[in-house]
Amino acid sequence: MAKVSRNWGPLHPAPPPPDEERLAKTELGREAQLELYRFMKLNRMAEDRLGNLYRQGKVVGGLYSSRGQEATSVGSAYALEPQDFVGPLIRNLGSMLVRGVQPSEVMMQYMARGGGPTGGKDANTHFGDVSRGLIAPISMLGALIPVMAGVALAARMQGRNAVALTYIGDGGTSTGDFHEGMNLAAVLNVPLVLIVENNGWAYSTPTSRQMRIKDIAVRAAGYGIPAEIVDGNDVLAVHGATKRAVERARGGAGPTLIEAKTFRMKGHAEHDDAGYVPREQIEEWKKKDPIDRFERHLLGEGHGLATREELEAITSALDSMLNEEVDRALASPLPPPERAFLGVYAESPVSPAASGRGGRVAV
Amino acid sequence: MAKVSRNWGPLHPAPPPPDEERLAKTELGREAQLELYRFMKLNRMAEDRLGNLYRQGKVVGGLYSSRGQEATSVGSAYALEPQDFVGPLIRNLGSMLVRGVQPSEVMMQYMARGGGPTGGKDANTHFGDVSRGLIAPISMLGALIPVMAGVALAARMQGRNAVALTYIGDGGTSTGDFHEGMNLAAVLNVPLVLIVENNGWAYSTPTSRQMRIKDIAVRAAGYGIPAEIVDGNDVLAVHGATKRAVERARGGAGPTLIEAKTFRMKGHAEHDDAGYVPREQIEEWKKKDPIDRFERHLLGEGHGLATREELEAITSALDSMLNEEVDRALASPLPPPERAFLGVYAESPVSPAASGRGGRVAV
Amino acid sequence: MSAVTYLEAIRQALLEEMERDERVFLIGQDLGVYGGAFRVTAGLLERFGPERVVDTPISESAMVGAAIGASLLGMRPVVEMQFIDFISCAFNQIVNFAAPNHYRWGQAVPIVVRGPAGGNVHGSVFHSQNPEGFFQRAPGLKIVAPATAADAKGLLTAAIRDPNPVLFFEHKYLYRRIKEELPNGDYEVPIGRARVAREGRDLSVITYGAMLHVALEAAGRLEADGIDLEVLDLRTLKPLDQEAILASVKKTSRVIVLSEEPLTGSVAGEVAARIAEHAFPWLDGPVHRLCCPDTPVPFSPPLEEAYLPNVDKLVAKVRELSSY
Amino acid sequence: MSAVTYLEAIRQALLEEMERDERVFLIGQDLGVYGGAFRVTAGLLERFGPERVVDTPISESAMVGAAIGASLLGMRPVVEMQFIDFISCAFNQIVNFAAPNHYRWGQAVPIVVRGPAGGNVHGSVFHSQNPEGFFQRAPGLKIVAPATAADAKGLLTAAIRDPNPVLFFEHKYLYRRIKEELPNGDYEVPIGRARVAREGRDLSVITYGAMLHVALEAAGRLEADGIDLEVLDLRTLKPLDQEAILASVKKTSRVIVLSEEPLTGSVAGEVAARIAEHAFPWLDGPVHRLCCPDTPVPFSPPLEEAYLPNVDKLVAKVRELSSY
Ligand SMILES: Cc1ncc(C[n+]2csc(CCOP(=O)(O)OP(=O)(O)O)c2C)c(N)n1
Ligand SMILES: Cc1ncc(C[n+]2csc(CCOP(=O)(O)OP(=O)(O)O)c2C)c(N)n1
Ligand SMILES: [Mg+2]
Ligand SMILES: [Mg+2]
Repeated sequence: MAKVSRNWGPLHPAPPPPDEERLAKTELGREAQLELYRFMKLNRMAEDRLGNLYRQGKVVGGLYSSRGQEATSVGSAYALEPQDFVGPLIRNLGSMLVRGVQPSEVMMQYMARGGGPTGGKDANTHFGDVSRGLIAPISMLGALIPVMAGVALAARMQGRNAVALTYIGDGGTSTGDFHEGMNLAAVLNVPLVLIVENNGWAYSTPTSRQMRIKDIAVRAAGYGIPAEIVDGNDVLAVHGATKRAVERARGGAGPTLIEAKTFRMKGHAEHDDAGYVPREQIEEWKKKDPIDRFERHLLGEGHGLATREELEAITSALDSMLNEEVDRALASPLPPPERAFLGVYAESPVSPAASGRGGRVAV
Repeated sequence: MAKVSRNWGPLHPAPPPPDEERLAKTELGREAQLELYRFMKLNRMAEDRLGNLYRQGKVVGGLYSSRGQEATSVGSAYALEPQDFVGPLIRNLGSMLVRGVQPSEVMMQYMARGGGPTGGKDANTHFGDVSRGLIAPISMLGALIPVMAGVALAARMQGRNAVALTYIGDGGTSTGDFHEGMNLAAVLNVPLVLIVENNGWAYSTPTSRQMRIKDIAVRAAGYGIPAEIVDGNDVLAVHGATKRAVERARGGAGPTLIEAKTFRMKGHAEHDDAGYVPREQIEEWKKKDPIDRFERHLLGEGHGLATREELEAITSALDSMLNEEVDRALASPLPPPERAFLGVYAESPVSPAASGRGGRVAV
Repeated sequence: MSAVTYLEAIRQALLEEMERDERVFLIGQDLGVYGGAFRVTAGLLERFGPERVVDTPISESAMVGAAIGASLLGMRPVVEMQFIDFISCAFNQIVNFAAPNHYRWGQAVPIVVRGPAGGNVHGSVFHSQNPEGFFQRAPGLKIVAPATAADAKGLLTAAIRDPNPVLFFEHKYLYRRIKEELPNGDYEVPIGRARVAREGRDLSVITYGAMLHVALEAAGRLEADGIDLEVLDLRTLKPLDQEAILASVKKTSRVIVLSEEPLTGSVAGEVAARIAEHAFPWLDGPVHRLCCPDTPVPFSPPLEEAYLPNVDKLVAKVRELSSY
Repeated sequence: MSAVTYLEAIRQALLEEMERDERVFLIGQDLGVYGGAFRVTAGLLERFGPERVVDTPISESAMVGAAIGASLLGMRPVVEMQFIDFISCAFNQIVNFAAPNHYRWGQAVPIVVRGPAGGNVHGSVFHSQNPEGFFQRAPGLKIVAPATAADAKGLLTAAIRDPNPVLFFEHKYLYRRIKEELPNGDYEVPIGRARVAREGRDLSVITYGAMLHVALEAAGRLEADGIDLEVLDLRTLKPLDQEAILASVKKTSRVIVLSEEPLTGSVAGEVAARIAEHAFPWLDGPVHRLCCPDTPVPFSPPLEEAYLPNVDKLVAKVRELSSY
């Protein structure tokens, strides 16, 4: 029998422990940090609710989790201004929540309900809303990068003073569109920020079989743009790096690539038990859970930014909010069959002002 | 009226003068160096003949010249062993000649004659011959790179101890296939050598608008493979760098990217007067003509490798050979119309042994 | 011998061809340790090792390009698209490199590109497509779409042995829903030949893939009303078995072409056009198509049900046409 | 006012829409200083500057992707493919991002992808293609193929103003070979409407692009034998003007669909299928297609001539059908 281990590289190493000191003197004030905490918790708790709905057989199709990666989504999106644009992937629920997406919108999408933003036409987090600066991806990985480069180009042409932020996984960086999109963005010097979420795995493929390099950030040099490597489980570090990149882009200095080292704590999707991921790797990363870490930081000695009671209050507020969101989502009926035939073509020219959310899906 | 110059970078700089000393102690002996000279001359003289045929209206469609880049094609292909494979692009006639392609084959292709390797079905240098280790490109730039990675993969699987060599222009490195192909080749660690011919221009687009970097070689780091920058107008330097890369690949160390700095001395194609190329840039590069330089080296003080008479003898031998080649090509009739309908499908399984040249085109 | 699923039949074809012919290897994403997203290649890495079960980065274009290159040296690569929808990312390599290569310079490109296609599993827009309509236009390609487990094995075996690039579209709805006993040992189902799945006198339903089972069920139901359907399973979508198509139509004089594609640009349209040109004198009525509407594949069950052809819709169409 | 070429008409449409609507910009390779490989955009960089005439690297997928992104913010990008053959490299962006976007989440994608298509200039396999057959299958796309200078300008103007992704296929054989006076000032030729290019009683030739001129010349020749051809210029290939197609067929009862595509998977096939389904009772004979054979476009003149439809081949087909 053939040796299977061949070609397999070392395990995806966890980043060094966070620099508590730097954490202490982050420029984000208490209110902002509590908001980050709230969004990360909301991200995780909303996905836990989705997990329940999945186990109750109420979710149609697959369910994707970003457990363990909440700090990357939340910290990066939190660095944006209202006029900015974000193109999230399926593991960036946190980014969408920061932009004002309601959990019930996503729940309705996963449950294929008629009240969801796409009216049941498309699934999960696959919806956008230009008025909220939200651009929807397609499943084909990489394709969103050139599209977000175009969003950034238009934002410059229109003098919006806006930046475009998008995401790609370690696996997604192997696509031709990653290369074409980043090179085009660099040559045209558009305000684009790319967060590469290196979570060690692409479905069952470890990063060592996806590429021959350890740090995806080195690819930035091939486009003549700056890069930063950041601990993706450290929400303040992610926020800081993104903020620097966003302001660089807003200032006209062009794209930045940020590699966030993080880890996918669940399978590729809910059906996947991730048996191919070595136990010790999961254990190692459990210790670095982004929410636990941030909690320790907030409660930390020296700079007590919050009390346990305050954090518990946030959590229970989210809990009752999510009860309502789940009820709202469950109250939405499946879409009427005729809707399948509507809305293939746009009927009349659409101005960005007019462009809205679910309402604009032909329903 | 808008300023047009915006975004334009500096002119494509010529490389430093060749290190005469290194040239002197190249490991290639006199015979080999004279053969390199012969192939470079043949490359240029054959293209001059094609130019005449073009002006006589005998060429069908466009004519592409590699004038000024002969050293890159010839020096690199000359580093291969008989069992190796090469995938040339349209400006690599020199590589094809080194592999044993007859000028008349290419002339018949350009004149759409029935006797050419594709029997008139395809044009110019677009033909291959696996038995001669020659793989044909398609027009879509970049596409040949993953294909040559597959050739290299198969060569390893079949234990051929063979290496695959292919080419891409500065412009072609912007394609998704360049990225996907190089990353796949690196991860699979296949014996592939890529020569990036950075000739300063992609049609009318200067390298400064093609990418935000000066040295394309930096992209190799993004694939975790070694790179070398070489003076593409120095045939011995190109040969040496390619030889090192080929042996590294043959030894199992995987792909190498070689950036050859050179210059396109004519327009994109014969119809293009290259009016967009600054005069001084052309003048600057004229001084670095690869054939003149190599001639000076061969005749050079200290190491007189050849006499002017010897070189003239080579040239006049090529001249009478090309007379025959042109006559042979002109003697070939246009193909019979019925051929248009033949050979879409391969009829029976083809083994690499059986796979041949033009003969296997349904004619 | 016991009945095996459509999926297991595909796995068997891969395994047996790899044993028979060392030139055959697999290349794609998550094939090895994981055994593929649908587990079609489960166990093959352990059996043949990583040099013949090649896991790749997420690079469909390079996967196909590398397969083309390997085939030029005489290998027989089988590329898996994790979902066939992603074949769109390899479009240029398939249509411009693989397909015209033999015509251009006489060098065969014996590759197979396979993967899960089709809807009715609520996969939404990008995990439900039937891309045959996009590829039928490419001279030099062959396209195969099996409807039964026996055909899945026999056609895949033939596809791997074929010297041309073959797109092999597996219908994911059938993967574990149908089971049959397979012929013993090594067999091929010839590419380019359709099969009369049900003999009938009154009307021909020409179809393939998952829709074959819709047609057969409708035929059973229509027997009650004394309508005797003939059902033709195309099996190969390119090149079409025009002879078999015309023979069935000449016999019944009435025809419905049924397929799980948007109407416009469908293979069903090509079939209908061939009939209208070559069987016109035998036709007693218009050449009907029952396809999907010209929309993306919608996600939500009621929408997808409205989108897909089914037994009720076919029965209604048949009644309409036979009372023509 | 003087006659202008098909190419100049396209240039005028670009220039005038850019003057009229600041949201319109051009993106592609060698558009600016060089003015495009065929000089379609000559002078536009000087007029509008590099922010509205955007030269890009050789990245078709990113060119279209960036156009999509810009259109989401309300811009009206016009993408040039240097040769339309290279659109294959942007297939995924066009078919999976642009086309279904409005259906999926209600956001329009008003982009135009244009470029030189077609053969008869000895461009060989990769500089002669007519890719409409590959794209007609994509719900959400529109496809336009003008045959005259007036239509080229009016249809491109309409395409730029259309809120949907439009593929605009220019026939390079016509670029400098036809000249007409154009209507004055700002006009649109509506997308989705065919035009009766020649009224006739006996037989309908349904065609588009360069083949329109073949049909009209054949019609002139056939007058001598007292055969009165009707010639319908489709102009828009998706969505098809089914009404106009059926109206012509119902009038003449005989039809040939003529197009410069390989037969299989052609738009001509879709047209024939629509006729066979919806005009059957009016047909006095089979629905013929005159297309290219199912091969790549060959290079050498005698091969390409054998490959392409022409007046002689059409006249022969008409005689055959009218003596049916
Ligand atoms: C072009 C393309 N090929 C294949 C897939 C199937 N697929 C979906 S997710 C996935 C793994 C993605 O890994 P990565 O980019 O690292 O993101 P992660 O799942 O780790 O967040 C694959 C292969 C796809 N979506 N797109
Ligand atoms: C994918 C693709 N897009 C566009 C073209 C059209 N084209 C042919 S050659 C060329 C310029 C190539 O420049 P470069 O790669 O630098 O090679 P060079 O001509 O300088 O040798 C272009 C744009 C093409 N052949 N392929
Ligand atoms: Mg990952
Ligand atoms: Mg160049």
